[in-house]
Amino acid sequence: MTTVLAAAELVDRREILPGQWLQSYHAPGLASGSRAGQYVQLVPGATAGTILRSPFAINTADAATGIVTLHFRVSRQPTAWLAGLRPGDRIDLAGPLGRPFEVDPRGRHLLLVAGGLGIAGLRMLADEAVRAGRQVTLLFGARSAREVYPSSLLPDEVEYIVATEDGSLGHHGRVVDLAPDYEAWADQAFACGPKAMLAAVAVLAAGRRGRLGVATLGRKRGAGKIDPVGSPAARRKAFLQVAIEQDFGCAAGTCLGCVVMGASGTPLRACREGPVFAATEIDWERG
Amino acid sequence: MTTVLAAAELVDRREILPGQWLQSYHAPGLASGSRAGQYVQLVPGATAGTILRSPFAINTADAATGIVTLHFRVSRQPTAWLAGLRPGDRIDLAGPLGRPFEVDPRGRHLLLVAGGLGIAGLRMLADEAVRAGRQVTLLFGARSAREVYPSSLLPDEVEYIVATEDGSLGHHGRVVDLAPDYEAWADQAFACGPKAMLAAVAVLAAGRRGRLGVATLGRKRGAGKIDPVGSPAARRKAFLQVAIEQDFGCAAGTCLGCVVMGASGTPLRACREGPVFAATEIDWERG
Amino acid sequence: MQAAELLPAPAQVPPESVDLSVDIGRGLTLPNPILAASGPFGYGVEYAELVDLHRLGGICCRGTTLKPRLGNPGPRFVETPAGLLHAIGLQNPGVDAVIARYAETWASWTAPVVVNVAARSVRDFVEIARRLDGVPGVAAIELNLSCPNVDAGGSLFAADSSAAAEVTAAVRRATDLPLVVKLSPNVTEIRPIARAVAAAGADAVSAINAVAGVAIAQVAGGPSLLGDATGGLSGPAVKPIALRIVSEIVASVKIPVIAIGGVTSLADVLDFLAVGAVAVGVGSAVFADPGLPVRLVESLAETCGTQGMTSYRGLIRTAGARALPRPRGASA
Amino acid sequence: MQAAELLPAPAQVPPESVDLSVDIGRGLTLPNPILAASGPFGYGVEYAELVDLHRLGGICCRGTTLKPRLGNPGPRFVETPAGLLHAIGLQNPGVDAVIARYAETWASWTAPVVVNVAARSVRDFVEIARRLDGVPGVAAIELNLSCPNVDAGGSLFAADSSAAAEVTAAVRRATDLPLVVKLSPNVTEIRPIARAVAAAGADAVSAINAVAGVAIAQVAGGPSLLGDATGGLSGPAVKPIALRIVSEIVASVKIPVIAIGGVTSLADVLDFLAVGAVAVGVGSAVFADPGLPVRLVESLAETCGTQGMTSYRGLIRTAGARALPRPRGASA
Ligand SMILES: Cc1cc2nc3c(=O)[nH]c(=O)nc-3n(C[C@H](O)[C@H](O)[C@H](O)COP(=O)(O)OP(=O)(O)OC[C@H]3O[C@@H](n4cnc5c(N)ncnc54)[C@H](O)[C@@H]3O)c2cc1C
Ligand SMILES: Cc1cc2nc3c(=O)[nH]c(=O)nc-3n(C[C@H](O)[C@H](O)[C@H](O)COP(=O)(O)OP(=O)(O)OC[C@H]3O[C@@H](n4cnc5c(N)ncnc54)[C@H](O)[C@@H]3O)c2cc1C
Ligand SMILES: Cc1cc2nc3c(=O)[nH]c(=O)nc-3n(C[C@H](O)[C@H](O)[C@H](O)COP(=O)(O)O)c2cc1C
Ligand SMILES: Cc1cc2nc3c(=O)[nH]c(=O)nc-3n(C[C@H](O)[C@H](O)[C@H](O)COP(=O)(O)O)c2cc1C
Ligand code: FES
Ligand code: FES
Repeated sequence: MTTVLAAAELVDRREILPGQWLQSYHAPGLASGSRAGQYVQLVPGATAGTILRSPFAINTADAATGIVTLHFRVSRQPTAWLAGLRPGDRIDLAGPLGRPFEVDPRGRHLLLVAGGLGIAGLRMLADEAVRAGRQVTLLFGARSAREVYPSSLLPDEVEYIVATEDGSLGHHGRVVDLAPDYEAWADQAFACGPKAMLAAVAVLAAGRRGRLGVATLGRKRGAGKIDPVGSPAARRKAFLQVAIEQDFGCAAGTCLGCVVMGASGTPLRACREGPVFAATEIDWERG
Repeated sequence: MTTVLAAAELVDRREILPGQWLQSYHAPGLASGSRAGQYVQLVPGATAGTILRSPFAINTADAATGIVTLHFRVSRQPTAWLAGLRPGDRIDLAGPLGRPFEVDPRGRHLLLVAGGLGIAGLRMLADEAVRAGRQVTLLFGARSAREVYPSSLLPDEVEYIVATEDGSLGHHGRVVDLAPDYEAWADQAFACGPKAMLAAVAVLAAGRRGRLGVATLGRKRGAGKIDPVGSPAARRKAFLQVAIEQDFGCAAGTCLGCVVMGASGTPLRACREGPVFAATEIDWERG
Repeated sequence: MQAAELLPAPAQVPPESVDLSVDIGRGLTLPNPILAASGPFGYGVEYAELVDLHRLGGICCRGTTLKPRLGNPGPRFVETPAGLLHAIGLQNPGVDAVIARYAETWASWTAPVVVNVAARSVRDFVEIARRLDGVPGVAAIELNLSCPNVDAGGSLFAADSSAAAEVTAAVRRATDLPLVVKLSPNVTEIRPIARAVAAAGADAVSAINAVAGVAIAQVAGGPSLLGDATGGLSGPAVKPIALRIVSEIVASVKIPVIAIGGVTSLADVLDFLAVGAVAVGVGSAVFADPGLPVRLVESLAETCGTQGMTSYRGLIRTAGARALPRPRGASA
Repeated sequence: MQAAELLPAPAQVPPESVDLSVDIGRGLTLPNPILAASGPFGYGVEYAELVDLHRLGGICCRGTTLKPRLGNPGPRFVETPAGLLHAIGLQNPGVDAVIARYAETWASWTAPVVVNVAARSVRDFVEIARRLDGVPGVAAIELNLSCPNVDAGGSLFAADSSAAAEVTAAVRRATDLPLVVKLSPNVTEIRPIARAVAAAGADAVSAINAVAGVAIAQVAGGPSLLGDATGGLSGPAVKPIALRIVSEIVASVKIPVIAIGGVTSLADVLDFLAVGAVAVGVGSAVFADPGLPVRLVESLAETCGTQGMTSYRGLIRTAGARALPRPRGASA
C-alpha cells in the first residue's frame, strides 16, 4: 500500500440529502489507486482547527476522469469546514488507506447492507461489482424517508431495498430485518454502518450455515486452512465482510486509538488491519 | 452611543502591503453612524474558532455608499479567517464602539502620528479633517519600505512624511523623531500605534509648552477648569489624543481586561472610556 | 439507529410549561439552571441593555474584596487555542462600593444575584459576608477559594480541605445567606475538599474556577509571562477538565453542584447535567456572545419539551461509565 | 517598533552550523531538542517510511509495561476543542516483546530512543528497568509516573513527592541508563515533586503528561463517559497549563527539563525554551502532521541562523515576569 498525500481540487458538490453532501474532487493519483473499502484522511488546513485527520470512505473513484467522491453528513468542524468549500478550493487528502473489500472471483450474487452513511463505505463496491457483471442487492436502512439515499445515485443494475425505522419509506423496521430474505441467495455479503448494526448482521451471518444447511462458497474452498487475520484471503473467503468506521487517531497504526477486539483476543487496529474485516475476525461482544 | 450588530457584506478586498489587507464592507448603518477613532468588533462565526471578538478600527466610513473599510494585518485566526472571505460573504460586526477623536472646531493644523497599523486608527480622521478644510500632516513610521502605507490611499490634501527604522524609505529612524519639527505648527495632534510609540509621543507633547513657550489652543480656552476623564471636552481641549489598541475581552466594560492606568490612579477601560484618550489622562509610566 | 429512536415520539410539552427551577437550598430557588459565571458578566448592569437579564437563572457578579483593588498591569488577556488566559487581578471597588452602586438595581431584578467574594484571610471573608448579609438584592454568596491564604504561607484556600472547611464554616456562622463554595481545579484530589466544604455548611458547590496557566506575551523587550506570572485558563479548552472535576464532586457530596467551564452550547449544558450538575454557569463565552445564556435557557426548555419532559431534572446524572466489559490483560 | 529591531542585523549563521545538541546527562546527548513524545509516535517504526527519523532529537516510545496489556475498550478518543481526550489504557505487548521486536531496529537509528515505562508498583518499575538495562537500542528510560500505585491505595506515583522519589531512587539503583522522570500536571503543587525526583537521581524531568479530563461519548443507550471514566487531555488546549508547569519545574530543579504539551508550531517550541526547557516533545500534533517534528528541527535551526546564533541555547530561559511596576491597591 503506497500512501500518498494528494492535493484534491473540489470540482462539484451537491446536498443530496438534508445536511448530507456529495463532493467530487479531482485527485487523479487517488482515483486510480483506490479500491472499494479504502478510505482517505482529510488533512486539516490551518483554519480547520482540529487535532485529528478525519477519515472518509472513498465513496467512488474513477480512474478515467481522475474524480474521487466523498459523501458525508455535516456534523462538527471538519465536515462543516468541508461543506463550506467551493469549487476550485484545494484540500489535502492522505490515502488510499486501509484494506479493501475482497470479492471472491467466483461470487455471482453480492448482498450489500448499509446503515445510513455506511452507504459511503459500500458505494464503490457496488460500482466494482456491477462492472464485473455480478448481481448486487443493496439493503439500505435509515431512520426515515428524509435520510434515504437517492436511488438515482446508484447504478441501474443494483437492486435497491429500503427500510425505515418510522416506516415512512419501504419496510417498516430495521435494515437487518431484511437480510434473512437474501442470505440463501447471496454468495457473499458486505456491510457498513453503525457498530450495533454490524454486530446484528454478524450474528445473522454466523447462524447462517446452520439455518440454511447449504454449502457456501467459503466452505467449498479451503475449510480447515486458517488464513492469517487481516489477510486478503481471510476476507475473500468470508461470507460477511464489514467496514468498521469509528474514531481514528493516527491512522498509521501507532496510537491504538482505533482498536476493535479480535476474535482471537488480540485487539485489531481498524485503521490498519481494517477498516474492512471478515466478520469472523471480530469479537462482536467485546467490540 | 447605540451599538448595533451589523450584518456586513464583503464587497471588495485588496492586499495593499504584504500580508496587509484592505477590505470594504457594505454596512450602511455602521457607515453612517461612525466617527473617527471608533471601532467595530468582529463577531466570530461558527468556524472562526476564537473566544473573543476582535476589535478593528473603522478605517473609513462613507455614509453615502454605505461602505466601511477595515485595514488589518493577517496574524492569527481572526485575521486569517477574515482574509479568506470572498466578495459576497457576510460577517457580523458589532459597533460603532468606543469614544471618537474630538477635533477642536478652531483647529487649523492637525498632526497625525501613525506607527504601522496604527494608520487604520487615524485614517478616517484624515478624511474628516480634509473634508472640514483643515490642514493635515501625517507622520508615518514603519520598520522598512515594505511596510509603508501607500500614499495613493490617502487624500491628496494630506502631507505625508515617512520614517523607516532601516532607512529604506524616508527618514532613517523612528516616526517619533519627526514629531518635534511639527509641534509648533500643529494645533492638535493625534496618534495611534504601538504603546511604546504612544508613550514617546505623549512625553514629547507633555514637554511641548515649556519648549515652545507659545500659547496653544488648549491654553486659550478654559485653563483651570478640569474636564471629567473620558469626556468629549477633555479630549477636545487636549493637544494630544491617542487611540489605544490592545487586547480586549468583552468590549462592554465588564471584564476589565483592557484597562490602562489613568493619570489619576484609577484604571481606565480602553474599550469604554477609550480607545481615544487625551494623552494627559493616561499614566504613561504604569500604562 | 439507537434503540430509543424506535420508540414512538412522546407527547410534546410546551417549553414554557417545562419546570426549570433549581433548589439551591436555604430558600434560594433559581428560576432556571443557567447562570452567568463570575467575572465576564461584570455586575450584570453592563449588559442590561443587551441582554434580557430577567430570563437568567442567576448572575454571579465579579470577585468582590473587602478593600478596593486595582488589579494587575496589562496584558490581562491572551487568547489561547480554544481558551482564554486572564490575569485581571481581582480589580474591583471593594464590597462597600459594590453594595452602594449595584445592590439596589439587583433588588429590582428577578434573576438572583450571587455575590462572588474573594479574600486572603478567613477574617476578611467573614467581614465581607457580614457586610453582604441582609442587603436587599444580594441573593447568595459565592466564596471564591482560589485565593492565597496569607495565614498559611500563601497556599490557596481551595488547595487544602481544612483551610477550605475553615473559611466555609466561619462564613456560615457569619451569615444566613445561601452559601455557594467555588472550588479550584488546580488540586490533586478534589473529592476530600468538596466533602470538607459540604460538611462545613456549604449549601452548594460550584466548579471549576479557571485552570492555572501561563502564556508568553510578546511585549517590547522580549518574551514575558502574562500578568501575574500565572493566569487563569477558561473557555472550551478546559471543558473536559471541568467535566471530570464536576463528576468527581457529584460522586462525593449530596449538595447541589453548579458546573462551570467552557460552556458554549446546549450540548455542553446537557453534558454537565448528564454528569450530575443541577445548574450550569457560562463564563468566557459571553465575550463572543452576550446573549448566549438566555438562548441556552430557551433551548433547554425546548429540548425538554420536545422530549416530552415536564422538568429538566430528568436530564441530570444520566451518564455512567460504559457497561462494556473491562479489558483483560495483566495489570502492569 | 521594538528596541531590538533597531540594532543592525547580526551576521547570519548557516542552519547546519547551528549547534542544536542537548546534554541530558549521564552520557546522553540528543542531536537536537525536538523529541517525539511518548504515545502518538508508537515505536517509531510505524513512521519510518513517512518521516526522516534520523533528523529527530529523540523518540519516546509508547508506554511499556512488564506484562502485555490489552488496553481499554473503545471509544478511546474524543476530540475536544483544540484538544484530544484519550483513554488508550496502556495497550502494549510488554517489555520483553518490545525489546524483541524493536530494539535491534532502534539500535540502527541515529535518533536515541527513550523507552517510556509504566507500572503499578515500585517492584515492577524496577524489573522493567532491569530488563531494559544494557539493551542496545535503548538510549534512556522515561518513567511515566502517572500510574496508580497499588501499594498506596491507587493514588498516582506522580501525585506524591515521596512515592515519586521512591520509585525514582529504586530505578536509579537498578540501571545505569539515563533516567527521565515524567511528571503529571494533575497535582496541587508540582515543585516539591520535581525537587524530590531530582534529589532521588533523575537525570532529567519531562512534563506534562496528559491532563485528567472527561468527555461524554454519545454511544447507543445514552450518554456515557469516555473509556476508563477519566481520560487524558492533550493538544493545544493544554499548552498554557504545560507552560505553567514547566516554568514551575524549571524554577525548582537544576536538571534539564523536557517540555511537552500542545506543541504544534515553532512558536510553541520557542515559548517552552523561553520558560527554561532545554528540549521539547511533540505528542498529539503528529496525528495531523507526522512530519512536524522534523520540520520543527529545521525551522529552529533556521531561526537561530537568521538571528546570528551559533547555538539554540541562547533561546533558553529568556522569559521573565514583566518588569512593570506591580499594581498598588489594598490587598484583599
Ligand atoms: C474508515 C472510516 C470511513 C468513514 N467514512 C465516512 C464517510 O464516508 N462519510 C462520513 O460522513 N463519515 C465517515 N466517517 C466518519 C467521519 O470520519 C466523521 O467522524 C464523521 O463524518 C463526523 O463528522 P465530523 O468529523 O464533522 O464531526 P464529529 O465526528 O461529530 O466531530 C468531529 C470531532 O469532534 C469530536 N467530538 C465529538 N463529540 C464531541 C463533543 N461533545 N465535544 C467536543 N468534541 C466532540 C469527535 O471526536 C470528532 O473527532 C468515516 C470514519 C471512518 C473511520
Ligand atoms: C480599538 C482597537 C482597534 C484595532 N484596530 C485594528 C485594525 O484596524 N487593524 C488591525 O490589524 N488590528 C487592529 N487591532 C488589533 C486587532 O484587534 C488584532 O488584535 C490584530 O489584528 C491581530 O490579529 P489577530 O487577532 O488575527 O491575531 P493575534 O492578535 O496575533 O491573535 C489572535 C488571538 O490570539 C492570541 N494569541 C496571541 N499570542 C498567542 C499565543 N502565543 N498563543 C496563542 N494565542 C495567542 C491573541 O491574544 C489574540 O486574541 C485593533 C485593536 C483595538 C483594541
Ligand atoms: C475575565 C474573567 C474573570 C473572572 N473573574 C472571576 C472572579 O472574579 N471570581 C471567580 O470566582 N471566578 C472568576 N472567573 C472564573 C469564571 O467564573 C469561571 O469559573 C471560569 O472562567 C471557567 O468558566 P468559562 O470557561 O465558562 O469561562 C473569571 C473568568 C474570566 C474569564
Ligand atoms: C494517544 C496518546 C497516547 C499517549 N501515551 C502515553 C504513554 O504511553 N506514556 C506517556 O508517558 N505519555 C503518553 N501520552 C502523553 C504524551 O506523551 C504527552 O505527554 C501529552 O499528550 C501532552 O503532549 P501533546 O499535547 O503534545 O500531546 C500519550 C498521549 C496521547 C495523545
Ligand atoms: S488510528 Fe492510530 S492505530 Fe489506528
Ligand atoms: S474589554 Fe472588557 S472591560 Fe474593556
